[in-house]
Amino acid sequence: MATLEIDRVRKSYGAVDVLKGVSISITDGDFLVLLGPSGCGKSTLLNMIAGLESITSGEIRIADEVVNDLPPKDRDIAMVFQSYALYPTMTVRQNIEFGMKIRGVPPTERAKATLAAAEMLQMSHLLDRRPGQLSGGQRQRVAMGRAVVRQPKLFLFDEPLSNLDAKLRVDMRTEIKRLHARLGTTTVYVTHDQIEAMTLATRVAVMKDGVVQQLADPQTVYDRPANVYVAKFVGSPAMSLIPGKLEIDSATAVAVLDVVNREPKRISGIPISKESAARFNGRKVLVGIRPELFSVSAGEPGRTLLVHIDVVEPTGPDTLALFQIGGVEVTARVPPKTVEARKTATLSVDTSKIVLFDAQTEERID
Amino acid sequence: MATLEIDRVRKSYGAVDVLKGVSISITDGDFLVLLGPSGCGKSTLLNMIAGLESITSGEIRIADEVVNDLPPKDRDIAMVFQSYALYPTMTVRQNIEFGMKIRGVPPTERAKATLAAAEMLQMSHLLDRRPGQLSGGQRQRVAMGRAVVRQPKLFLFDEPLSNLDAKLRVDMRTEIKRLHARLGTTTVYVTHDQIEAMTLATRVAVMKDGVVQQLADPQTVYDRPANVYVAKFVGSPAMSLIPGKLEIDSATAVAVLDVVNREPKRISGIPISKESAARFNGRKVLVGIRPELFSVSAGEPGRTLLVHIDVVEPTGPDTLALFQIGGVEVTARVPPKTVEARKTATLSVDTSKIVLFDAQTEERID
Amino acid sequence: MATNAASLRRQHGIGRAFIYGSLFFMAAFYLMPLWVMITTSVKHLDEIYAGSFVGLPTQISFDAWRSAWSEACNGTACRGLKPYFINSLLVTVPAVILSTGIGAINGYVITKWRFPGSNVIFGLLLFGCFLPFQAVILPMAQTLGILGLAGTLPGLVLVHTVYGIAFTTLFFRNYFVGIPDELVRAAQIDGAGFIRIFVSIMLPTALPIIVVSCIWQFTQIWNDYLFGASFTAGENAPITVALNNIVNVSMGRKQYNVDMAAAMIAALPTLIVYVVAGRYFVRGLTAGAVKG
Amino acid sequence: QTKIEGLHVWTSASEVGALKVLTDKLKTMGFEWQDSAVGGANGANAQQALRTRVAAGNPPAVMQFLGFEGLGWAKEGALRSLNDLYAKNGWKADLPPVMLQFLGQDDSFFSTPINMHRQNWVWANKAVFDKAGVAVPTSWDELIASGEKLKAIGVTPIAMSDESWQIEELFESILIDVNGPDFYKKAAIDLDESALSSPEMIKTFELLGKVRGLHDAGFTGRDWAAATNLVANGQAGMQIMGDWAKGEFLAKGMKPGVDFLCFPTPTATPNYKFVFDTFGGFKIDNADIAKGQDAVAEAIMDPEVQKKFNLIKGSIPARLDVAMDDFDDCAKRSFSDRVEAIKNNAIYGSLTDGFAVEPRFSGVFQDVVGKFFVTDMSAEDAVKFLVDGINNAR
Amino acid sequence: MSRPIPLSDRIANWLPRLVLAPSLLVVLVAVYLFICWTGWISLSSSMIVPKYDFVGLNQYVRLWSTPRWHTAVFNLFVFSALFLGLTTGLGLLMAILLDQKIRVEGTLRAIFLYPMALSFIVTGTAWKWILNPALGVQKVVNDLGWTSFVFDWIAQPTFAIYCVVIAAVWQSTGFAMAIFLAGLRGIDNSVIKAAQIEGAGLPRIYRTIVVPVLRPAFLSVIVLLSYIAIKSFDLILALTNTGPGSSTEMPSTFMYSATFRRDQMGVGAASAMMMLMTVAAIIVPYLYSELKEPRDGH
Ligand SMILES: Nc1ncnc2c1ncn2[C@@H]1O[C@H](COP(=O)(O)OP(=O)(O)OP(=O)(O)O)[C@@H](O)[C@H]1O
Ligand SMILES: Nc1ncnc2c1ncn2[C@@H]1O[C@H](COP(=O)(O)OP(=O)(O)OP(=O)(O)O)[C@@H](O)[C@H]1O
Ligand SMILES: [Mg+2]
Ligand SMILES: [Mg+2]
Repeated sequence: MATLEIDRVRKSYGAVDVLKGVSISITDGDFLVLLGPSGCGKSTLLNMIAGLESITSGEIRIADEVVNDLPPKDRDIAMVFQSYALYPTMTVRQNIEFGMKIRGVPPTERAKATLAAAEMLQMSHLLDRRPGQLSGGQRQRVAMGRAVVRQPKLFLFDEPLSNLDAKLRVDMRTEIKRLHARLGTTTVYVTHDQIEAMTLATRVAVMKDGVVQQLADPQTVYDRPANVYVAKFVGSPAMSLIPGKLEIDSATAVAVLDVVNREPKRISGIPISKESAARFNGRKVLVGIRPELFSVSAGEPGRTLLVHIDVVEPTGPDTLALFQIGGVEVTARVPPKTVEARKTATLSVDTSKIVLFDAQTEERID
Repeated sequence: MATLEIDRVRKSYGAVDVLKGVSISITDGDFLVLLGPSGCGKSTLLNMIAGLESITSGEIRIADEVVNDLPPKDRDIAMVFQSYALYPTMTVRQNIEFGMKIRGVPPTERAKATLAAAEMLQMSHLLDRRPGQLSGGQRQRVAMGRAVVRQPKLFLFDEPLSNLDAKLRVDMRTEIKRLHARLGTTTVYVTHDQIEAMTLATRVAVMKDGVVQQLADPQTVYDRPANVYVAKFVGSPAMSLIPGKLEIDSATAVAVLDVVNREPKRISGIPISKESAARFNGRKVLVGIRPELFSVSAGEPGRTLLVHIDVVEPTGPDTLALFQIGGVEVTARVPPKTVEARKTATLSVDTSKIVLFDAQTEERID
Repeated sequence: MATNAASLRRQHGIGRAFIYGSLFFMAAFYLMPLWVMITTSVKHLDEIYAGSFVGLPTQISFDAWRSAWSEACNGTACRGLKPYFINSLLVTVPAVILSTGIGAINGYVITKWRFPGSNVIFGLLLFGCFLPFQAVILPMAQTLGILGLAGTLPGLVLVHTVYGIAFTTLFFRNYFVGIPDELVRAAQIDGAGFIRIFVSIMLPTALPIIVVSCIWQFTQIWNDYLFGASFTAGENAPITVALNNIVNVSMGRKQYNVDMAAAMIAALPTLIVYVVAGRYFVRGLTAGAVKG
Repeated sequence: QTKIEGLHVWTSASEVGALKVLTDKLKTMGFEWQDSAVGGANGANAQQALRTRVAAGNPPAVMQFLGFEGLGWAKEGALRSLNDLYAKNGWKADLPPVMLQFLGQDDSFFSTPINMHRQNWVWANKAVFDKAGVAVPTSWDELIASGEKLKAIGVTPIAMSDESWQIEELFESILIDVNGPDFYKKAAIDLDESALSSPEMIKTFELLGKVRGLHDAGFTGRDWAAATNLVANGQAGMQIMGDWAKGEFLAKGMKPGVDFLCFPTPTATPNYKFVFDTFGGFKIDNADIAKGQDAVAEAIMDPEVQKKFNLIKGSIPARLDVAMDDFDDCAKRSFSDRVEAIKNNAIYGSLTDGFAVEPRFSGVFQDVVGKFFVTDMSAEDAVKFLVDGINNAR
Repeated sequence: MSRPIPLSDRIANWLPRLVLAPSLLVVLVAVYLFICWTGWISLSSSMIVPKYDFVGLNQYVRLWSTPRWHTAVFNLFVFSALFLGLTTGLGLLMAILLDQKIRVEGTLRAIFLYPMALSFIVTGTAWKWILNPALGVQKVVNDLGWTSFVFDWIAQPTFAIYCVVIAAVWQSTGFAMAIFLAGLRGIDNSVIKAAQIEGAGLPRIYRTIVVPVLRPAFLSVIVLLSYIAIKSFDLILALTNTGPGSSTEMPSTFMYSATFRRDQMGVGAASAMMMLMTVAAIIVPYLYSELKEPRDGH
């Protein structure tokens, strides 16, 4: 268990700058989820924490100790590789036991831990197979098993559940949560799964092109994204960002949406601080509305929109309704069969959760 | 473009029976999504369709032609491998162009198609890299690019988006949908992503342990799962299955839930056919309720439950509330901050969407 | 449609037939000299000298084999090849093990623990492959003399090991290059050190190349004449020196039948190594290791 | 018993049998012979082994030398002097004087000879000769001319090989037979440039060129013994080879004069070309071994040993005073011819086998002769190459 | 809060270097020091035993004035080019064919390998007979009725070297095959599957996918075959004994006979140096191009 400080870390492969000064610091027991688009440098950062990639510049500290030059085996880290990296000549059992063997765990204990892990990963019947004889998801679980049997200072998980079915993924997520609750081991976890990020993380770092965009607890990242990028990236379907203008009307902010059904539309009741209100009054903003803020009903005038639905996408539990406001596509999540495509619908918006962004800097307006 | 018939196909690896008589038949232009738990045989089936694995018994027909002995190269199939299987010595461009080169596509056309695919996959800047210099998600996109530049008789996708971030995945999903709309190519697609399955599929096959559980259109699979297994497997969070007893009260069915807050609870308005009503009257059933069928409000008496919330899990757009009914854990999806853990809450249920299962056979009761 | 499948099956069959055909054709070509050797070894010497070099023997006799095994003369010692087997084994086995082991770990370092200059070192080692051994015999002899190993089997083991390293390192380096680095990384994370990774991860995946290295080194050392003749003498001589003395007569008649038998007998251990080691040419040792 | 290690090139049955005579004798003198045989590559393998062992400071006690081999080591001061033994036993007088230059220098001896082979023999199948009506030729022209008669009855006139050394055996016989022993000495021993480039030399090559038509197509890479067998079997008429070829006939039970003929290569000026083996001892700091080395020398010079040895090996004793009664006719003739040649100053070392000039020069002869015979090189070119080569090696 | 690196870690950091050190040291002595020694001898007047005087480039002049050396150099190039090309090609072909899940793979592999096991001093004789026009192939074909068939390369000074090539290819292909086979067995099958899906036939797959992946194996094979080509010694001696008329002389046989048969150690050393320089001139750039390339992830 340990704190982890990543201090202005850079990484280049030749001319390609992959990490451009990343600083993240988490405390003992934190569960950090790294979010970011494909290729933004998440795995690279993980590898550097593990000591598997050299650090071009900057410092990484684990438990207040600079580890830049510490070999991986002395960092006491357990890691799930994105590419699994299973030992191909060993059976699943041997793969899982290898780390314990090296750390001198006695055989009986090893066997017990392995069985427990296999149980948890629902693969007790596969223990004597070789990786080559497993399915993709089974391989991923072996990779997972190799990490969870250990009790390291730091867990690093690189998309450990990406190839599992939804049901198993929920189980595993719960198990990871339980593991973290039990051991309290500081963890860094890369995932693209919204729910994993939200349910597991105590801290979320959103990265883009090797730069951290926001580091905060998950709810904050979701509710108060630091900038347009984070707003768009976190949440699926993504937050819709409608261009508009900010107007201050007594105490509450009013955003004037550019065009709805050929005329500008005012929505009111957007939370915003006094200072910002003063500063941004009359300026162009982006109005961020998450799909679930819509509901199919008429509300107060400042919260109601009359829209023409373009497309309807059923997703099972809900339906996504797509329509245009001010030239941008807006997504609303509504219960199934409550709206129809190519028809007009009345939607109300929970404006208290709307987020505003400066149209120029794309930063959030508090 | 072609029909695909899989006829009582079996596959064994030595003593391990992986597919136990799978029959699936889809028509020209269908988009079949294979769903199933990790290790159930999806990739194996795909490999057999592609001709990469021998068929232990049974027949596979593409465009009405038995292909059991047709070598892969003559099947005119494009495939995305779960493990990517990129050509390590070729650049991304060469990887993508390879298939076209073999089919004798002229260079200019090749270059155009490659650029278009790279554009679509958002990786135009990576075309001259080798696979070893790419991130996991970038590799997966190369694998995808290799398939989409071709215009085969059959597309096979094995979890092609599993390693992409949510945003990219949405984009890719749209692109695949567009591609399918444009080319109308028969497609078999393995995914664990609920939304992918629902939005892309024209047919869904749910598999378990090498046996097809249900083959139907996606909404049917979601709304009317063939059995408990499918009900549990499709949908995330999963459908809750509460043990109860069926009673017929005038025309509508009434289920008596075992115990809610220490006393049995009757809920009414469950759709069920006359015959079933007669047959199952008074018999033990499982009452299937999806999390989104709950809402936080009191409704008619036969649709309202008073429950004690155990755990609350915020997922961003919604919150999951977990509570116990009749000894099973039930999940409800409710708007954030509408319920609190360790407090009592009043929930109403949309009983018109409840599904009943025979407690013995676990089959759906129509 | 069935006809189509049948024709394809036929096509497939033709492909297989072609593969088997070419393999058997090549095998026949490769066996030709062996055929000559075997027939010669069971011929009577007079028949050979009467002009029947190639062709079937009129009468089969295994005298030549017996002679080669236990009677043929190496100088005044007429005990056949038998006594020299043990010398060769005493040299070959340790030298093969040593050089293969060293080569394996060298290849491992050069591919998985690269440091500035490691490729230069590899280049330096490699250039040693091209050394004409005849040119280094004298300084090597002096060196062995200084080390006190002149004329001894350990000395010969040393020489073979030294000059084998270049090759074994080459083999292993070029095999390990293809093994994903991720495996080493995973093992490092598991806490395995330099040696442990080598033993537990790299060696098991290196089976085919261990086989290649052993085949090569065994063949080279077992069949070596130059070093054997130079650095041993008399009773210490390896089998090739004895074979040479049986075969290479200056002013006497060559006993072709005995020569052929002797050559085949001398080759037996190497052949056994080929057959036994060949089984470890296994497929898919790295299957399932990494994704992507 | 002190072990005396001997390094030698003898590996064939007859050679080893002969060597046993020597080792048995040594045993009776209290020394055990420790055998180190290194055959092949015309002695180069043994030379190489010897050099490495000297370099490693581990030389054998005694070493077999041919031709100039011993002289080089003697010049390096590596060999033990046998002067005392020579003086005590008066061996100098027992040996043909031409031998002495190979046994030591300036009356300082380091080795003792055990045998002598004659190089310039013709071996012929008597039945074939009779059938073709060929008599023993008296000149090379006659010998070559007899080829046509032999061809006429369907046999190969001359059994030979395309190996350079076998061709050179032929060449050196022509060289001395046609031009006389004095010319041979000037050209092949003194390497006199004017002799080497003389018309006689060209003529020698031309004559050699005429032999080209007299062999068969299978001569490629043929072993000399296989060639001998062609003669013995009657597939070929004759072979020009040293007296080691004799064993092949005898082994078949053929009798000299009856079944096969042995006669010197045809010449107007009878001559004798020799090859012989000697043993010398390296300086080793060990009195026992020194005694053993002396014992080897004494055993070699024992007339009885020489007789028994050469009966097996097919050569004749190095000593002049050994009774030849038990030897076959060819050997007897060799012995008497030698006496004659010594008298006439017509005895010289064989060029091919390293007794004429140092190896770096004899090698040039071999290169040129070997190449000349298998290509269409002109005699003039051959002589030019020869002179250039010799000069380059000087 | 940086801490001093403990000794054990420093040793661990140096371990890779330490492991390579003995090999490097040994090679520096047994290869490079000995090359220097040979270089020195090539500048001396050494004949029977090494002499440490200095005669300039005399021995090199003498070497290059020797026609046989010219033959040897020419042969080396002809031989190496053909031998490398044929052996690599055939070895690869065999490996690929054997990799097609062949039933009798073990037996065939042993058949292709066995020539390496047999000492060439003897197999050379067998080849000599097979190639001899009066005994071997030509005779068999002639006897079968095709009387005009001629195959007498071994008797022809200009063609004899090709016979050496044939025998050398026969002897070494098995090993090239073994290396390629090991390489093939290390390849992940899924890549081949992917190519099959894309419609590539086997030849194409091997040409464009597999062979490029086998690049390191090629390095092994080429280095090894070059070594065999340069060393080819027993082969020549047993098969042609450099004949007919020195036409199959090779640098190795030249060097050996100069040093040990003709007492021209200086010339022998000079020829050894020339060989090394030639090898360096050809191989070093190749090695450089093979090794400089940054390796991909895998
Ligand atoms: N070579 C083999 N030997 C034995 N069993 C094997 C072999 N290959 C695969 N299997 C088994 O076959 C089953 C089906 O594998 P398959 O790859 O088709 O699963 P999948 O449905 O694709 O799973 P995933 O979602 O995890 O990729 C698995 O249980 C796997 O363990
Ligand atoms: N050897 C290399 N040379 C050049 N660029 C590289 C190399 N390895 C990785 N990269 C680049 O570095 C960037 C970061 O890679 P990394 O694997 O960390 O991405 P990631 O965030 O894990 O992405 P993903 O979600 O797709 O796995 C990528 O854009 C990748 O292309
Ligand atoms: Mg990654
Ligand atoms: Mg799969």
